[in-house]
Amino acid sequence: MISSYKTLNRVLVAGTAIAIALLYLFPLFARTTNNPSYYLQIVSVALCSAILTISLNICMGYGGLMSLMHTGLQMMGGYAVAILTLNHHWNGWLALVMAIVVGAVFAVLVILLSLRATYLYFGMITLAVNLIAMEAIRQGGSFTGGYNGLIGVMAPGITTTMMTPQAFYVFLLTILIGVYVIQRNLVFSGFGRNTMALRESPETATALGISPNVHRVKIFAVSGALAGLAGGLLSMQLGYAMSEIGDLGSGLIFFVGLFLGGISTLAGPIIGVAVVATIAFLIRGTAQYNTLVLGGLLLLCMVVLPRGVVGMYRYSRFGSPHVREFDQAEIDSFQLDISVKDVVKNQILLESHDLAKHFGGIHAVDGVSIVFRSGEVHGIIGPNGSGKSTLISCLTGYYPLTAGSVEILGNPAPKKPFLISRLGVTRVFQIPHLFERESVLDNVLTGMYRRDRYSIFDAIFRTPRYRKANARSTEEARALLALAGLLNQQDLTAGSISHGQKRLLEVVRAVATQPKILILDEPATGLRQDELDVLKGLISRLAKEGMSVVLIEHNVDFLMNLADIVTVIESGKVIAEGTPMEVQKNEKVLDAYLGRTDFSKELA
Amino acid sequence: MDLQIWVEGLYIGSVYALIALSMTVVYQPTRIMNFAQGEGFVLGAAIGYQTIGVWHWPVWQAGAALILLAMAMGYVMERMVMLPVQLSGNRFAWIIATLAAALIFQSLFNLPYANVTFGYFEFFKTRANIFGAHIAMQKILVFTFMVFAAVFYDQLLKRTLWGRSIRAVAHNNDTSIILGIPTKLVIKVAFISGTVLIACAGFLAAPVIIVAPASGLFFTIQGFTAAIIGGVGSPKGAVAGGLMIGILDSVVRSSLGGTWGVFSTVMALALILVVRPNGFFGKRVVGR
Amino acid sequence: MSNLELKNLTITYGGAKALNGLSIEVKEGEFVALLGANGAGKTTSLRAISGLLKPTTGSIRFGGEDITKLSGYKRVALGIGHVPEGRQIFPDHTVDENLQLGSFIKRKSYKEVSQTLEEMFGLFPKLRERRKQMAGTLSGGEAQMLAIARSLMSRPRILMLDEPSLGLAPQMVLEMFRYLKKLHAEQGLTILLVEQQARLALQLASRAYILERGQVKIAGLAEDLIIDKRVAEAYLGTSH
Amino acid sequence: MIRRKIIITALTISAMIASTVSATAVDRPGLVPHSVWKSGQAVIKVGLIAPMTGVFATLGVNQRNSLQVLADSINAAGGIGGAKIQIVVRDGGLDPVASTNAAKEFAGDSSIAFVMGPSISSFYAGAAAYYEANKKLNCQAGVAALDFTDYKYGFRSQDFFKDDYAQELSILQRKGVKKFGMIYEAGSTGIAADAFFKDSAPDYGLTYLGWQVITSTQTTHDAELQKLINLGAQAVDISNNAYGAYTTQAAADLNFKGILFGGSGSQNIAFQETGGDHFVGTLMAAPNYQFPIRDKSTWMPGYKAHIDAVVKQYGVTTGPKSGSTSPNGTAIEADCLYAFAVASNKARSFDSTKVRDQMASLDIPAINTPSGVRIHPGTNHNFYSADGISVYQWFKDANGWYTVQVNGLAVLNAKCTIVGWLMHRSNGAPLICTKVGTNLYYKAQSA
Repeated sequence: MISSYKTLNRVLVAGTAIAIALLYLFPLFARTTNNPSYYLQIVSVALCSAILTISLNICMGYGGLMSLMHTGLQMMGGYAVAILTLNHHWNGWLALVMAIVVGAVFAVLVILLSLRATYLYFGMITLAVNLIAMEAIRQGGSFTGGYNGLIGVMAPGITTTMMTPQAFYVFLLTILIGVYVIQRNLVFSGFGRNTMALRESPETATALGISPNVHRVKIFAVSGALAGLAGGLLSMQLGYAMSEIGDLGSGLIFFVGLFLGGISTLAGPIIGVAVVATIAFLIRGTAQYNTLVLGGLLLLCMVVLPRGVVGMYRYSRFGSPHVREFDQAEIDSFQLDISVKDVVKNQILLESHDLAKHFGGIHAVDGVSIVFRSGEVHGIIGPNGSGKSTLISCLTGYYPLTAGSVEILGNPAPKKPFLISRLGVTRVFQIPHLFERESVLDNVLTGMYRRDRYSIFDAIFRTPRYRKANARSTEEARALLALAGLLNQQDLTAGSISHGQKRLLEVVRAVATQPKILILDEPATGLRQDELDVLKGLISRLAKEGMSVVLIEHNVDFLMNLADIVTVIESGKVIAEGTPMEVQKNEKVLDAYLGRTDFSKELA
Repeated sequence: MDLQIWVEGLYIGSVYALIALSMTVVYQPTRIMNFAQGEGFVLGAAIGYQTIGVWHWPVWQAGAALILLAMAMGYVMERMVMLPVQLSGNRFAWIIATLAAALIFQSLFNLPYANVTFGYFEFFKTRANIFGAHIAMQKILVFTFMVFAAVFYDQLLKRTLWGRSIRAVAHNNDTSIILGIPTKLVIKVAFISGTVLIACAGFLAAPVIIVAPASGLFFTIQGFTAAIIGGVGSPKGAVAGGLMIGILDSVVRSSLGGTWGVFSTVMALALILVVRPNGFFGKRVVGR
Repeated sequence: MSNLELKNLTITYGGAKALNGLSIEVKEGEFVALLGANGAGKTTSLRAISGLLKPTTGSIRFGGEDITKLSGYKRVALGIGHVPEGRQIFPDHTVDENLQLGSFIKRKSYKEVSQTLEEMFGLFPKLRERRKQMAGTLSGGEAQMLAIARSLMSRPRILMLDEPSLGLAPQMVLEMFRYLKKLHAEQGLTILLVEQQARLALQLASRAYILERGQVKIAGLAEDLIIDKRVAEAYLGTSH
Repeated sequence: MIRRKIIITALTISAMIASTVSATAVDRPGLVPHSVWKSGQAVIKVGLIAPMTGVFATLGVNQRNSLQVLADSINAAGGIGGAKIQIVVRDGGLDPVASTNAAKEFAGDSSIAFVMGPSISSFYAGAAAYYEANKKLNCQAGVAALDFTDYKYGFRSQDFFKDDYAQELSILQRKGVKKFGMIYEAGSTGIAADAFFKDSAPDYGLTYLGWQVITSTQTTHDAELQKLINLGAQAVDISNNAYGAYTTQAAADLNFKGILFGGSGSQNIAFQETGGDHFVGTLMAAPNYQFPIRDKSTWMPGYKAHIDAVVKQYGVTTGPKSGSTSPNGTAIEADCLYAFAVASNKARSFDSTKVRDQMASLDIPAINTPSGVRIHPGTNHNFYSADGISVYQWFKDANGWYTVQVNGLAVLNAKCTIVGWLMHRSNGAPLICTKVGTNLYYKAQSA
């Protein structure tokens, strides 16, 4: 199985290399056909489309932001080039750079205006913006050439005034490969992981210290920049800029390509565009039936290949990643320092005073004062609905307080969850909030967000700074995985590992944020005994290293063995606090948990 | 300001409101904004053209054919959209599925009718002259139908069991199932009734608005704008949004000139969403 | 007749086996409690019975029929009523509308529906006072009453309740369980109760299953289990 | 019988316009170009790029129909130099990229001898560079705005909008109109027309009241027309687009007694459908549109033969309200192929440069061409001269709609665009476009 996987992998790598080589040689091949310039043209245009589709993939696939304005961005990139070279006689290369700038700036403006809008509404804003941009171009008079557009755009030259179509083709192909690499670097970087984290679960991402808005702006800016580039290149290939380029109807190919190839996959946009361009080429003779055939094929593809070509492959036996076997020596060789810095033993890290949270008339949390100390495992128990999770949400800034106060490291707690997270308070949710489509290793790396000290440019171009930081993070993440016995699974997608492993992974990811306080909401639910043992060992180790571990748990057996102190909550109030033994014998606690024994009369 | 301008805005606004309303019908249980919805409008116009215009059928007979064919289209559309959406699992799959459906229907209309704009006799030939404004009775009919349809749908949602179950499915699919509500059937019914509604709108409006075989997407976008401004999923919002962009377009156009009309509606859409991210009557939309 | 029988049911849910060969049985007219710690598989069992989850192996029989493959909404007509966890009332519908949705399968017999509605108002008089109010404005106890009444509107032969006491004040919990007892005693309704407050449930039910990791750990008569130490252990752990 | 009638009619007409008839005596009216040479090819491919789908599908479909009818009849008579014409169609939609791709395909495909399309001015401007670079002979029936003098291999078989308007303005002047305005949708045509009116209205003694911009989102033009009426308009230019029909509706609403006038787009039956009785009296400029003229004997024989064949094969579109009909084929499109056949026959070759030279020097009399207009490209590569434009006026009686031809009265010293263009005057010798200082004016030929 594994060997067949490796063979296939080699075949794929070799196939890709051959495909790239063939693509570079395509102009020579085209020359042997009866219509060289035409074949060069359609492949060149497809290359531009692939760049735009990658941009769309970054935005919709990885960023989860629905954009109906990418055709508009493409149009604007084209006009940037056309206006600068034709009206202002700029150098073509500089004009291309400006196309990138125009795309990025426009995208940033749009998203800054619409940060509050979510999902569908954001999509509608982009649609509106697209219409506005097209209308503005049409009304632009001689500046934009109005309805007629600007004709006569030329490819830039190196030694001559203008590249030959063959040279420009090679240039386009190189750019596409570059854009693919940028996409890959972005996706595999901390920035990319965080973006996907945000898409999959804004809540968890926030808990890991990621600021949603800053990320959305950045991802949209990158996407806009690439769309501007694609538009600039297209205008050079076609020789003109026209408002119709911005029409959503003409942009169908991008959406179709994205879904056919596989959204949220790296190669999906390129393969998808290749498929669509081929289909368009093959059915070009159907004339009046053109859109009918296209629409029909599209629906058919969605039914047969609902995840797209690459997506289906990824989900297949061959395409999904496999367990990597590490031997014990390798596992032992990892060096890991997880001691909590700047903290003394038994220091008060977080405390609340008379904290209350009311939802309408319901007093979910009703005057709770609680103290978490370093090096301590603090259990919180209570029947369902007693207010434990609400309490945690209050402590970590997810709910505004009705009354009372929270102090972290002696200072009043900030209001935003991601700011609290950045002070060293990391929360693991009750329901698994893993980024299921990302690998186990990537999930842990996402947790290292706060440590990443490189910019988005470092990530895109893989600067030494990025490489160094990334190597260090990866090493550390592996060490953490080794600690939880998950090293062999590092390449698997988080969605494919067992339930118990997922819970462990979540804890590991939280530890990766280097918290001072780690809050675990029912981590033991559904774990097998051996997994429980690993979890127990991990938690003890963390406490020993000086961390304050807060444990909300129903598996009291598990908790009682581990906790230094247990707080019992019922109906939003603390009803008991003490060592596990004390609490277990407390009658009030038994009543709260099991109900009273003397109901029979009252029930009658 | 000239009364004519307001009347025109009201009329065109009621066309958009009807489209937005039918989108709401589909959106309620599915959370899908159907890019193919406008094709139902074209279907209504095409049936009116063929039956009343060419074959000279009486209106009731044409209406019967209309409802039957619209039901069939709604059923087919449900399959075309929901099947890929359910299989895909990607939250953006609906965009492609509904666009593909729109493309297919548009091509089908274009094959026999490429040269045609679906105009035919107005049901009432007279024109009302109200304070100097000339209004085709047909336009008043469309407006009346819109009011009727909006009230009917609002009441249907509120007062009938099926309407309530549509709202229930929208709120919680699982809970609806354990109450015995056939949720998949509800979705089919929504597609079918939404298509019948919009086809009726096209049927009534075609004599007084130019509908061409490929106009579907244009009307869809207008309906979208109306629905979004009003707040997706709310019948009240659909009506308010439709009338608003209709009147805005008409008034701005007459005072600032042609292109500013379209510009103003799109600007209004963008501005409203920036200020009120969920539209006027909308609730927070949770992504599927 | 309304014999509910789960045989060797396995359900995998997000990678974990939520049910692992679960077999339980509820006879007509019985009041059975399904107990166990969080994550033991109680809610999953109920969702499987009402068809919201598809088992990977095993079978579900109800009233002598194999319903393993039957669509969820059709099971309601067979007489399975399910009051889901967290009540799941429709907050934007009035109390009346919520109840009418409960009688969806009886929609054709108007008379029967209005008769049942009256019955429900007789049973839960507070709901009558609030019948025109939006369900979202009800208090926790009222909402739970509504959820139960809504499920009863389909005149089920078996009523399954998922943690009905959750988030209710102790007084309300008592009141609600009084209603359940009355329903069972007076109308002979078969009840399958999932409950956190084990002792309370054991005082109501005649028989109980204690689940652990998707399997039955202990089964027995309620009166025996109520004094069984193992029950407390299942919740609070072994005493040290 | 019919055939004899055609010939007799043709003879009469050719006698009438004998001065314009030139050397193509072998080609008889209403018949396919006579081909006596052997190309040695079995098939000759010609390309058509047009919107076959989407909003403008009607444009492409009618072009394709017209070409197919002519190709069928030429093929039935043996083809061109023995080669059968095969039409290769590409859908350009409203997508400039698709149109450009198709243009490049045809430009680079040596088996395609001749290309028509893409049919939108800006799209053609984008594609023309490829045609020129590949010496691909092409002919455009849907590109109104560009100047074809610049193109070595591009020809136009369409009325130039300025010629339409020059004729119509002269008629307005004759009818005593003093003030007129325009109601037109936003777009390149509207912008160009607006500029032309601003510039030229004084030459016809007219005051231009400006442009009321309309959009596709409105269903009445009452407000726009009212504004022009308030300014004292006696005539209004209406849009070529079907949406322009709302202006005729507005004329009905406001009881406007002035003259409506428009370009060849008014062939669209949507105008009669929407405007009803108030479309009566509307002027329409077109390069011969005799279809609504009832006395078929007055139709140009070539035109009649072509249109009859179009109607036979593809039918007509009938307005259910007005009963007005239009043929499902664009005659001027067939002129492209017709001229190509004639030019190839003359060149006895499909070599694009040879055919181009022949095409530029063609002078096919109006009685022969499928459009019924004289094809006389000359150096500016425009098939039709200003005098090829006719102005029609719409009327209606118990039997339905029909048109009557109105003669334009060209005015001395009117502005023109291309040196050498002729303008026909009913009361005198044709005027010729002449450069005076920096501007161009129509002058008497002797001047």
